Amino acid sequence: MKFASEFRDPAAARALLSAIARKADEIGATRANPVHIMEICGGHTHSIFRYGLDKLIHEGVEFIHGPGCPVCVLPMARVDECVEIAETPGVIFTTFGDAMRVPGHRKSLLQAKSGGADIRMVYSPLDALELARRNPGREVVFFGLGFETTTPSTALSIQAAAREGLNNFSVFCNHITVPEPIRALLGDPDMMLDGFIGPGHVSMVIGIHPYDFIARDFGKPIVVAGFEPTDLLQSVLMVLTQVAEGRAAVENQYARVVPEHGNPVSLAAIADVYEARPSFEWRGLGEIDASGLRIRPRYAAFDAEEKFGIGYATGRRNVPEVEGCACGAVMIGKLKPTQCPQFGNGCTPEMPLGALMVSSEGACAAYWQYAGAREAMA
Amino acid sequence: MKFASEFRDPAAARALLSAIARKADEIGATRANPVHIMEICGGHTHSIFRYGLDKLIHEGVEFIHGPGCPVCVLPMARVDECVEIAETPGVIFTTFGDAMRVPGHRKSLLQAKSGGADIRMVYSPLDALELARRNPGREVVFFGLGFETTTPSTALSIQAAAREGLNNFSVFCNHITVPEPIRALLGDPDMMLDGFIGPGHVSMVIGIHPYDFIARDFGKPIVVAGFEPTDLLQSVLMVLTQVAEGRAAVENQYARVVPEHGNPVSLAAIADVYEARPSFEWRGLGEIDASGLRIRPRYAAFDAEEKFGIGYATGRRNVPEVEGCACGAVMIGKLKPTQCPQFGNGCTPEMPLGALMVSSEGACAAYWQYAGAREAMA
Amino acid sequence: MALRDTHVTMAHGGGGRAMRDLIDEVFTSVFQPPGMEDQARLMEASLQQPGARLAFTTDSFVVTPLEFPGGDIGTLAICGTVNDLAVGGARPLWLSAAFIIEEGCEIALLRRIVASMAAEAARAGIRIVTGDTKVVERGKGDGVFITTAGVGVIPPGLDLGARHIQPGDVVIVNGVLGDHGATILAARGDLALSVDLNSDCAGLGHLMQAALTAAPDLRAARDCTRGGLASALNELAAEAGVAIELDETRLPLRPEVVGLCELLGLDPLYLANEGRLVLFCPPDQAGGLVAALRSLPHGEGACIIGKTLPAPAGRVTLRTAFGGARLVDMLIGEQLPRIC
Amino acid sequence: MALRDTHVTMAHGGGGRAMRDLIDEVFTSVFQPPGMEDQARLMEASLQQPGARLAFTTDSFVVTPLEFPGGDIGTLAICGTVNDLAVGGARPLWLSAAFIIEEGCEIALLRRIVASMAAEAARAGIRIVTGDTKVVERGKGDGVFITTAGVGVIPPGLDLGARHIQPGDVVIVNGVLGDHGATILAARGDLALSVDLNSDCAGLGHLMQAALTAAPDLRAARDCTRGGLASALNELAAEAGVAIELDETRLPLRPEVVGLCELLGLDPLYLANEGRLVLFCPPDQAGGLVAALRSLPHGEGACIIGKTLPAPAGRVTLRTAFGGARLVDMLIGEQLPRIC
Amino acid sequence: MCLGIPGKITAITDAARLMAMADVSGVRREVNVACITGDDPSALIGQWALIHVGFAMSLIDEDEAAKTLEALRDLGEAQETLNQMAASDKALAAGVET
Amino acid sequence: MCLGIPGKITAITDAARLMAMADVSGVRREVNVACITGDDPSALIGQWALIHVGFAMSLIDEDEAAKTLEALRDLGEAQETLNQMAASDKALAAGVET
Ligand code: SF4
Ligand code: SF4
Ligand SMILES: [Mg+2]
Ligand SMILES: [Mg+2]
Ligand SMILES: [Mg+2]
Ligand SMILES: [Mg+2]
Ligand SMILES: [Mg+2]
Ligand SMILES: [Mg+2]
Ligand SMILES: [Mg+2]
Ligand SMILES: [Mg+2]
Ligand SMILES: [Mg+2]
Ligand SMILES: [Mg+2]
Repeated sequence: MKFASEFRDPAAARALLSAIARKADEIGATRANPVHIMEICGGHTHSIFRYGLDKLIHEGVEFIHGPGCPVCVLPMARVDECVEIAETPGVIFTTFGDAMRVPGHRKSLLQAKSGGADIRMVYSPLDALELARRNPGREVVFFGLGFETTTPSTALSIQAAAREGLNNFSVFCNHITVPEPIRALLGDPDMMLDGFIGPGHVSMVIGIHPYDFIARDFGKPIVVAGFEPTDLLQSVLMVLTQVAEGRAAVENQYARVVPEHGNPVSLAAIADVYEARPSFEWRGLGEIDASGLRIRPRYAAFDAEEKFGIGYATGRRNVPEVEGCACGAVMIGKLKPTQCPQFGNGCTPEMPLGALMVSSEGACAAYWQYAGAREAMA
Repeated sequence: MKFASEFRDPAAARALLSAIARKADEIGATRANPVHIMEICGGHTHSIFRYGLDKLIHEGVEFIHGPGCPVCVLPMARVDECVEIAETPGVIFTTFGDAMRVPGHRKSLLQAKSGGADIRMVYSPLDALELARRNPGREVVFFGLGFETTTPSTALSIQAAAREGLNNFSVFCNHITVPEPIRALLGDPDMMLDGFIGPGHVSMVIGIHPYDFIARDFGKPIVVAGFEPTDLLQSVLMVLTQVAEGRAAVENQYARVVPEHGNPVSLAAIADVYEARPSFEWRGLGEIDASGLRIRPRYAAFDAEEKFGIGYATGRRNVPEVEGCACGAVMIGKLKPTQCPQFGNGCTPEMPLGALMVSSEGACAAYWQYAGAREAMA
Repeated sequence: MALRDTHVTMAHGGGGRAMRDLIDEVFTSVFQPPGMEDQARLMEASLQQPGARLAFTTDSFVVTPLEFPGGDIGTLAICGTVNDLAVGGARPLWLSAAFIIEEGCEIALLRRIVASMAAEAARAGIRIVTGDTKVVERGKGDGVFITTAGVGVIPPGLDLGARHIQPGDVVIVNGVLGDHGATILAARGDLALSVDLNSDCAGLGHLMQAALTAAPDLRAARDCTRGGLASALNELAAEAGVAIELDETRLPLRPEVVGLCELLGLDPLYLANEGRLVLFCPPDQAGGLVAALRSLPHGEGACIIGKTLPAPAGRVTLRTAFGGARLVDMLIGEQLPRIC
Repeated sequence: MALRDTHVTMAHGGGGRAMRDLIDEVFTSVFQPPGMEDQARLMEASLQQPGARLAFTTDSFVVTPLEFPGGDIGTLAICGTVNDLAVGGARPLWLSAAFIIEEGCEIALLRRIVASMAAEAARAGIRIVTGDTKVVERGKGDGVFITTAGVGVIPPGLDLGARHIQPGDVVIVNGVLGDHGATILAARGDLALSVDLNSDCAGLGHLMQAALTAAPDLRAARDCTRGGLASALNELAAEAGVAIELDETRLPLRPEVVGLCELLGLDPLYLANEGRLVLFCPPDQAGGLVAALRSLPHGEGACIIGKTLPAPAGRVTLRTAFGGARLVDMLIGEQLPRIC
Repeated sequence: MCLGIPGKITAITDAARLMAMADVSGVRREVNVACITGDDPSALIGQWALIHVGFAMSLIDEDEAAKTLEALRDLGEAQETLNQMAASDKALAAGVET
Repeated sequence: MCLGIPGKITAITDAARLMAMADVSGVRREVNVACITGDDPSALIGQWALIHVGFAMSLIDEDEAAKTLEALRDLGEAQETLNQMAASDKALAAGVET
């Protein structure tokens, strides 16, 4: 697979691991006193575990799994709203597969489907659009979920629906943005991060400069990284190099995909369709200013929040999270998944309590699936 | 079963058969020169075969199976219209089971159901009404089929729907009446009938006097009969007695159920809801004046013909019957079912060509099922 | 314990842990201890006797509603296959059970069905030794379908079958006809009828054993399921090359079944049964056979209903109370309630 | 001839003549000549050998679409049960086949499916000896479901099974993984993907026979169907009480399967197969076993993919290309396409 | 046509809508009794009616039923007499005492 | 988050709607190319793009890819040298000729 397998070369990975080890020794990083590097993106968490990088890397480098999984940071109340819309007679509710198993208070979308709601997994919002064209008598709602990577796809789909005059297509917008929660994390006095691996596919849309504040205001290195194993290791090396050199800069390891200033078409579509909400709730992080998007009034005809009177702006935002769930602490790296009292007991991938156990990008699920599950239980 | 089993008494039946034999001999009826008695009603045809009366009765008495099965006399075009309504998105089409297998030109209702149309068998128009109440988002159409016996039930149902203000219930009215086709038959110069067995349940509604013209104008005896075997045999005896005595009168064998003047509530409901069509097409008999009913304009909101623009009044009444099908000749007693070239070849109950093979009241199906099928084929 | 869901989701059919939990908790826990492999490995001395034969049969069970007076789909799935084995003279030994479950099916319902199956299997003295579960999307199933296959052993020398039926044989049933069909029709609710009837659903292996003892020259037996007595007799008459004549006055029918049929224009001879055998034996053994059946559960209503005649081959007729005769053909299509 | 309908209606399930016509024309005409009774009566000398055992298994088959590149539901229904018999060391002998048909199903489709079954049965050298058909209302089925049960004979002395697996055994598969699952995902059409892949669906009795000859100490074999290789290995590791370690660089995967998985965020180890065995044997017999498999149809891609370790019991891991290791757990629920 | 069967009215289930319970050999079904109700629906309880498609269409006249049965009985007796006469005719013809 | 995979654009399927066929290891899917199309959509044919949820989000810069790979190669070589040095250090320490 071109542009992918080349970056999975074992020899290159070994060389990177050696170089990382030398750099870590140089800094004086040890198991007891490690360098903490947060990979913001769940995709990176997934790669780390899939390739076993956490076990191969020098013990003085510790990965902190950040809040970059849009499914994991979704509060239960949002799932409840999805279920409510999906159970409305006449609705075809479409979603990415990731969101199907996330527990709401009453039920997950998977359970709602088993109860008779017409919920369909799609690969793309374009498929939802096509369903709307083919089912003129039904309202097709697409669950717009994801960071800046995914936001352009729903923006372009809404623009297309508007051009075609489709009146039975709407998006239930729960898109969120990456920089704001990072700013919030960095403001937390408990936080002991030494550097960041930046989400490459977000920067493919927004470029690398939205992270300037990390280096400039907080003095932390950040390297925007690709998702193959050598991409990740090279980025770790780049972070360590900055640490060793006492620098803090925004660097781009993933230049083959990430343009410095992002993608202008995507940015224009986002700006046309969406605007920032004053504030948005993140599971484990609470309310964060300007961290969520909503559909602009000019596209209200495609806004499921408007059509159904259900959603973030409708006042039903306070549903307490499950008790005993440490998702919040795990999300910001304060606890390892295995330190959550629910891990493997009340909370397993078959019957997840917290969202971190649901998405395969969630830290808990990744731990369970690829690494520590059975050790933790043994 | 009270009021039923008493009239199935074998000793009484034997006595009646002997009396009939004596009376037939008295008249001089023989196999070569029989008395022709038409049982108008398909229910009587059914009883004759179910109890084997045709084999037990004196060979000088020949039953001619009349046009009194509402399913059998339904032209194919009516079935096509039913299918068209049933296949309209959103419609729940309800019908008595009898009508499900009748072939239309394209398909039967059973085939339309297998193709995805929402067609449901009900026992009563009341059940269709209940479906309409429970499915406010769907249009529930009831196929109103049948003679005067059944007409009051749909009339009362339409009145109930009107009282309740149900706006998703309608009747596709194909009700027909008994006296008019009898008049038509009697006008046929080929017809050699010596007397009639009258449909008891029709007279339960309309009384016995609508048949006065048969005795008065055509000089033929008619006995309104019940459906149990001794009812039928007793009625035959009563017809033969009139023949023997050279009389022609309307007599009531079925006085336990049939009031001389019928049922006033039923008659009022019919008069309120329905009016005669100028003319109606009968399979095998062609157009007969004033032989069909339609819903009066005041109940247009419950008239499927109005709601769908489909039906007798909409101009699509000329669909040719299947070629080689002798239904018409069998219906008026000119041919025995086994004399139809299709009987048992192109036409069997599994794959009926003509409607007489579909309804278990049809003469051909009755022959097939209870009597002559295998002989005919052997 | 691992199974916390109350309703089946697609996850329970995915081949993974959710499916394993469902199978472990709902299915194998009640059935025989599962082998470690996805195949049962079995042997029985009787099967290795020279001249013994293996009997093998299968049926899928689909019924609405899944639970009804007198049983549920699980009872049917066991009894149906046990009976298909037994009527051929086989001693039923082992059953397989495969479930096709519709997404959304209540797990408590599955547990009840499986418990019925276990109880019925115990009554019949057979073991359910292998199974399977699949889950289909909502709207692509109907709660649950069950397919059972059964293996039994026919002892050396025993050969029941329609082709052994002779003209002059006596036709016997083990009880009233049509209870199951009438019960299901009413239980479905769409005709808004209610009636105090129970399905006749029952395993009849014990009746067959008794019949073989009481009537050493038993010719054939058949269970009268879908299509009723009429369809079973038509098949038997055709296979045997004889005519069958039933005596209307002897047909055992409950008044409620007759009432339901009169109301809907149905013929009870075509109503389904799930615990009714029709047996053929020489006239001199008929009395003993009826007596033997009557002494056993589900045989109390046994009686003679007719006889076979040399010709015309394949023809079934009914002699009515006053001597008329009518043809009793196979069921054409479905029996549809008739109104006019 | 009697069957003039083009689509199945409820009449075809009613137990009467329409059903009989459907069965006669579509089903029994292609399968083995039906016995006169609703049970097959069978015997085989090998089954009466002292020490021989009977193997019995069942599976229901549900798949959308019913026809797909490389096979159809009929092929699956034969191969799946043949393979479940074969992997236990049984020689497959007889199959039952029960059909649950949705009202409206095209009869021509049924004919094609049944023809596939007949062809596949001939290839596998087995006979379909008994069957059943039911018809369910539209919206209560999905075209057609097929349940097969299979009976085979395990020769005296042969005992394959997970509990015989030893630490140090070699893990072998007979070819590339995930083709069936990937083919079905694409064929379903709702993800709008197209790919030139065929299902791996195949009967593998011949491979098992060859394996038993080439590796006399073959421990166990399993077909990797729903839940893929990963789920089969997890079950085997747990039953055997060993750990299994796979070597990522040895896993045979087609680029198209990898591409589909990358696109949808799936793991090919969990994709279904319908013609893939995983076999366990001592290291000294592995070379011969692989060579024997490679010489046969459906075995050309055979290769070693890993080994067993003494502990931790029940654990399956994958060693990655650069030495990392990850747990390969059982599939959790369904594999859902992952996007974010 | 027009399948009808006698049923006994056992209860009034909804006087406003004129619905009652009918019993046909133990099979119960709610039927409309508009066609047979006079001033007081409850007077129907215990009466027999002819049931057709969920409607009680006509009250059954027990006297008329009895009359019909009586006629049948009379005919049967007459027939019996005729049979005996025929038998004695035959016997006479055969020269045997009856 | 944000699963993305390189795919090759093989054809323009609907120029008006900016739809093209992408090929990922033999898996074909129609994708929207609005984000990567300049003046002439057909110029995309043969190019590689990062595919995400049915959209081609970014053209892949082959030069940058080559540069990254080169850097990895350089690092590998440097590592090799270091390894050899380490080995010779060890050998020296053990008093053995390299
Ligand atoms: S184990 Fe479950 S409850 Fe605990 S942090 Fe992880 S997802 Fe949340
Ligand atoms: S056999 Fe068929 S075609 Fe001929 S008259 Fe009877 S119903 Fe009509
Ligand atoms: Mg069977
Ligand atoms: Mg059976
Ligand atoms: Mg049977
Ligand atoms: Mg299975
Ligand atoms: Mg359903
Ligand atoms: Mg199996
Ligand atoms: Mg299997
Ligand atoms: Mg298997
Ligand atoms: Mg069967
Ligand atoms: Mg369907």
